Amino acid sequence: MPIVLATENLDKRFGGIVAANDVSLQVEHGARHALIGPNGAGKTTLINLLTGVLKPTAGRIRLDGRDITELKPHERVRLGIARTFQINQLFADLTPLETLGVAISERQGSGRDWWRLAGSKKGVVEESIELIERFHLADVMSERTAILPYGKQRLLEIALAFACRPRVLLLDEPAAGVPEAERHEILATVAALPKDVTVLLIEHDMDLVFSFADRISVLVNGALLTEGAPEAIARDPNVRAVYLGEAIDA
Amino acid sequence: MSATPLNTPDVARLVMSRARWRFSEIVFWIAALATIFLVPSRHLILTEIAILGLFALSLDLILGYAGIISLGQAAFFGFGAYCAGLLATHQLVTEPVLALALAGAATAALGFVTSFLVLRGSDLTRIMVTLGIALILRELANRFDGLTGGADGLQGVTIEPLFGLFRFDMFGHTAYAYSLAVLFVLFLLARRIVNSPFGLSLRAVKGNPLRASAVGISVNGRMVAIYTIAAGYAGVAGALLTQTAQFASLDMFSFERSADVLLMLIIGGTGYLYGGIIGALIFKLMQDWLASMTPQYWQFWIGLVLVAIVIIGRERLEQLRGAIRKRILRLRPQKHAA
Amino acid sequence: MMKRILVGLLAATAMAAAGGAWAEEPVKVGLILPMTGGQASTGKQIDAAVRLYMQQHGDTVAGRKIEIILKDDATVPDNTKRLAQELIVNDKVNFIAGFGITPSALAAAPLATEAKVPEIVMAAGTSIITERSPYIARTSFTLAQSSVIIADWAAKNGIKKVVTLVSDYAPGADAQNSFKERFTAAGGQVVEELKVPLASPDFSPVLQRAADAKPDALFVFVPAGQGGTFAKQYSERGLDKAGIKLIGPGDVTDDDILNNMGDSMIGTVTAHFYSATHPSAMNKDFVAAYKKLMNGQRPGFMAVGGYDGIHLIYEALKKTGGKTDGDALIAAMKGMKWESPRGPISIDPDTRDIIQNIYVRRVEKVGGELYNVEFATVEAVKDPIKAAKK
Amino acid sequence: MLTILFDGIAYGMLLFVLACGLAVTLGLMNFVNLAHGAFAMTGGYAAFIAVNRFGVPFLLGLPIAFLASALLGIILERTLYVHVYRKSHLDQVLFSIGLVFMAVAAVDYIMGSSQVFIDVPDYLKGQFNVFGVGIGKYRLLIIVICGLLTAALQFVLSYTRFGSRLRASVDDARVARGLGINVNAVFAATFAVGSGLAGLGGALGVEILGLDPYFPLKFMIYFLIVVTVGGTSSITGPFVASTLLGVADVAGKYYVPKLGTFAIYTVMIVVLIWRPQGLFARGSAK
Repeated sequence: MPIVLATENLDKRFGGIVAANDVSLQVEHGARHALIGPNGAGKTTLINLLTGVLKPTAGRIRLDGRDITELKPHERVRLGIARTFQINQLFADLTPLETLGVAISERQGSGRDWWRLAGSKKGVVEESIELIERFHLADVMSERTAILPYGKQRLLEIALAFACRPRVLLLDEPAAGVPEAERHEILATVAALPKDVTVLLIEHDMDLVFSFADRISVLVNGALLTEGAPEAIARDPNVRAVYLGEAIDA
Repeated sequence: MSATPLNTPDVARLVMSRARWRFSEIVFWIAALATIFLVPSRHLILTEIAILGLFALSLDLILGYAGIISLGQAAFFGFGAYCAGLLATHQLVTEPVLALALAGAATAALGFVTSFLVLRGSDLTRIMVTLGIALILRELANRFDGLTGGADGLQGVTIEPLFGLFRFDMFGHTAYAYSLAVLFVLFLLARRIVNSPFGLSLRAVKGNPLRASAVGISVNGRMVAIYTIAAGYAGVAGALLTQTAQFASLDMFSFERSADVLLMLIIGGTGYLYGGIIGALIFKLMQDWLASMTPQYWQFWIGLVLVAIVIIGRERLEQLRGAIRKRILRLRPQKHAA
Repeated sequence: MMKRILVGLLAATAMAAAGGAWAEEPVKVGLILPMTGGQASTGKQIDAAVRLYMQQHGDTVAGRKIEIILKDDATVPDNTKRLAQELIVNDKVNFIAGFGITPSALAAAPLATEAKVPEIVMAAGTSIITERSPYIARTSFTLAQSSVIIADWAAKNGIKKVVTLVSDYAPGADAQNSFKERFTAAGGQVVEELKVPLASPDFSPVLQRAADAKPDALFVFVPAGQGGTFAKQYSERGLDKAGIKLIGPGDVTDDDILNNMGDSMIGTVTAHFYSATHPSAMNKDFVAAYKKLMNGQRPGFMAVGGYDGIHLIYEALKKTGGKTDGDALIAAMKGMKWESPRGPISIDPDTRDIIQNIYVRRVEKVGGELYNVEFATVEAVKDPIKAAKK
Repeated sequence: MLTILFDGIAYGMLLFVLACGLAVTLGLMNFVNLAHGAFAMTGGYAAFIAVNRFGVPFLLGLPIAFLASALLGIILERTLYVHVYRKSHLDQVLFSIGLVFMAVAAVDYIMGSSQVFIDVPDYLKGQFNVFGVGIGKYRLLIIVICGLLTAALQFVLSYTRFGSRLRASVDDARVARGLGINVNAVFAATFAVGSGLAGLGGALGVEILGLDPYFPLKFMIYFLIVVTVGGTSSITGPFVASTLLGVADVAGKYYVPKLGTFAIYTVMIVVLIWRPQGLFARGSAK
């Protein structure tokens, strides 16, 4: 399998704090790759580096071999990297339908059209419907996002990233904070993502990680500790000592 | 989950419902049109209100739709005013409508150049940067008095008849009809813009710039674009004032003018386009009424009204307005398409 | 004011009810002044003077009642223009009057022409104003009038080197140019020309610069409101003790605030058209009456502009027999001569600008208060800028 | 030219005393108080009435100005401002501008619209020379008073219990309440001191800036410049900013009078583009 996303010796420092230390990560096409690590290991920092929210202190990031280190966040989205946020980052005053419309229009290249009404492009509307149905949002599609139940907001969070038709989808704890009853809806949705979309998942929930991932990287103190298939990681004594031990304590 | 399958035309209509003309909007504009015939004696102040309404609309475009607060919108108002004035005094473009468009375009260009200064920073930073730009422009206009007439103002602006037919009369009838028409046309354009995919993406940027960039929107690009458009609007408003008053003066750049227009917009409410026009109407009529009662101390009563608005709670007034808006304007789409 | 308008309205209603017992409508005067904002004291002085005049002379002229409609333009010229337009179009006023600053007076000029309504300028002092409409007459002054006289005085009194310091706007430029032209023609030398922004809070840097140039005198023009700040810093810097004389048109020592400025102003020599100590019986009465009306405040030169302005309106109406035709009124004003609290004045029949005596005055302490005491008079001075154009 | 430097510092110090209350309400209490200048004006007029009408010695007039403004501040804080703390910034702008309008018109009504001056005693007039540098006595007084005040403020905020309570209240009002701190009282006291300082500055400034009813509007922009350029996270920021501003303004006008007020605005814009949170902001998060 070809490598889609790769980092080369990525460093990020905030003053004296090292948030990413010489990270060289490779994600294969179509992979279900999980990134785990204790709190403060630098997982979200890594996502922020990959999506361009933060600039690395050193090192390169490549997408399909192309160096994207200097690109702005929105430019990376256009090249096929999309993400969700650990804490919902939605457009509170827009409805889910409008929210998805924004992302779809942008991708289809009509996001800057100022002379036509939003909703007048058939292609955008059709794709919105498709996403609304895929992510079970039909019953709330015209409500203000701010007043949606948390579970629905979480679904919209993923739908919005998916609306960018990413080649690589970065999911930052998709089920974080979702009550048990609504959890399976999100997990099922994540599991049903198309196979050709590469997924990099950050998650604390070990059940989810081991049921979903086909490859796991372990990040500790900003550096990659180890990487391998789930079974290998589960057996790795270093991981058990450093990570799992802590996770159980937490 | 959803019981009924969704079909494209219904959903499309749902998305577009925000842009549908409400009954009250039609009433609003018919009422505005009616003022041309019904209250000829108030045309002078109505002209000023129309111009201020347009000016406040320009501020609403950036504050209400992109979240950029500005205390220097008068920079563009004044620039447009002097553009129109200079076009007329030097006989460069004598057709008023064309001159108006040119002044607007020139101001938009200025807006584009200065937009890069307001991309960064907090509200307070933006307030001060915009304010600074306006003050510098005012100082420039003062300095180049050979061109602008300096502190005496730009005199001798003669405006040719509109379309070569309608002279700008002393009663302000032509001026009012002209200003109202310009306001209406630019309002239509603004309405179209905010309901377009571009407008939707602006609201996304305002709501959450971090996420907007994470779905591929160039946040800075959008801000530059709307700032430029809004500058153009403010420029047209200024140009209208020059054309209808037939002169331009330095205080068209003044801090007070920027502050007044911000007050009007806050009074009228941001983010639904009518706020600026309604605010201008309320503020100006109130000011005119108070100032005719007590020319020396009207400011006290205006101040009292402003304080009262805040203390009583804009929420409560908002509720009232919200009720009216919901009932009549229905700017929020209905839950289900008909 | 409100009460007055109400009374006026009531009277008007009563008249209407009486069924034309009064043959004619009142003569309306639209008084547009800065009543709020930085120039408010100008507006208040003029408003008070107009009220005073009407108290003294009654509100009826040639059988017609005079009604004043006061409007505040807050020193914003486009306001002035709209208010003037509304007054003319809606209230059908027969005169527009007031005008605190030059741009305001200029903004209203085209309206005066179009509507043939006389525009009486009671404050603004740039020379060009009266040229902008044949319906404008002025009862204040032009800056050049005073500046030229002080230039003559300086040249004759051993002052060789002068630094000029003026506010950076049109009246400032007028004052400076007329002074410089006359002063250099008389053999004097202007060693430095300083301009301060109109909204400048701190004069210390320019004053320091002036002090460093070591001139014999400092010619200064700042708008009346800023005179006090200026004076304070002038004395703080010790310019008074360094032997640098302070001269200029009378704005800087406006009676309105002179007494508050402090003793360091003593000895300042200015040329201007009005001093509250002008030694005439008429002026003594005027000052006393004004003080009574304004809680002891002294009339400044702006007040006199207003007082004479309303007088001009009264007299013109008398001459036309109450007719309010604009051309007739302006014709009546041309060449009119009268005795004002400031001394004898007249309206130039050619330019409709004011011809008046300019007095050279020195600040002295009179009865414990600071006054501009007149010690030389140049009679019947016309606006030198317009005179030079001929 | 050291005299220019001296003048500039005095001018800057004056701006600091006038504006530091605004830095406190804006930076610590996150309240946009455009009516700050009204408190300065109150102090100015209080001193004017005390000194000119009742013959109070000038130096005694200064604390009177402080007290008058602080008293007004505390009254308004308790009755009006307290309702507006939690409202949006736009509401705060509307509210405080409204207050300014009322203050301007009220003072105009009571005191008249002409400029007023305070009778300064003779020993504060004029200049004396130290090594060829002209030192204005009054300006020296300003520098001394303002210097002492700055030191006192810095001390109170950093080293006293009140300072730590204030910081705690600002960081998290709920937690502070839990710790038994009377947050309302702390805010009210802070507001009163800020207003009082403005009043003191207003009284001191009459001699240099003049005083009329439009004072709050005329100088609002200057206060805002000091606060934005200096940043609101400390007292030092506005202090340095106002000193710089004072020196730059005075020196600019002396050496390049043609530039007029350009210099100040341009410097402000450049600084804000370069450091959007102000020159002396800690970190960049907001």
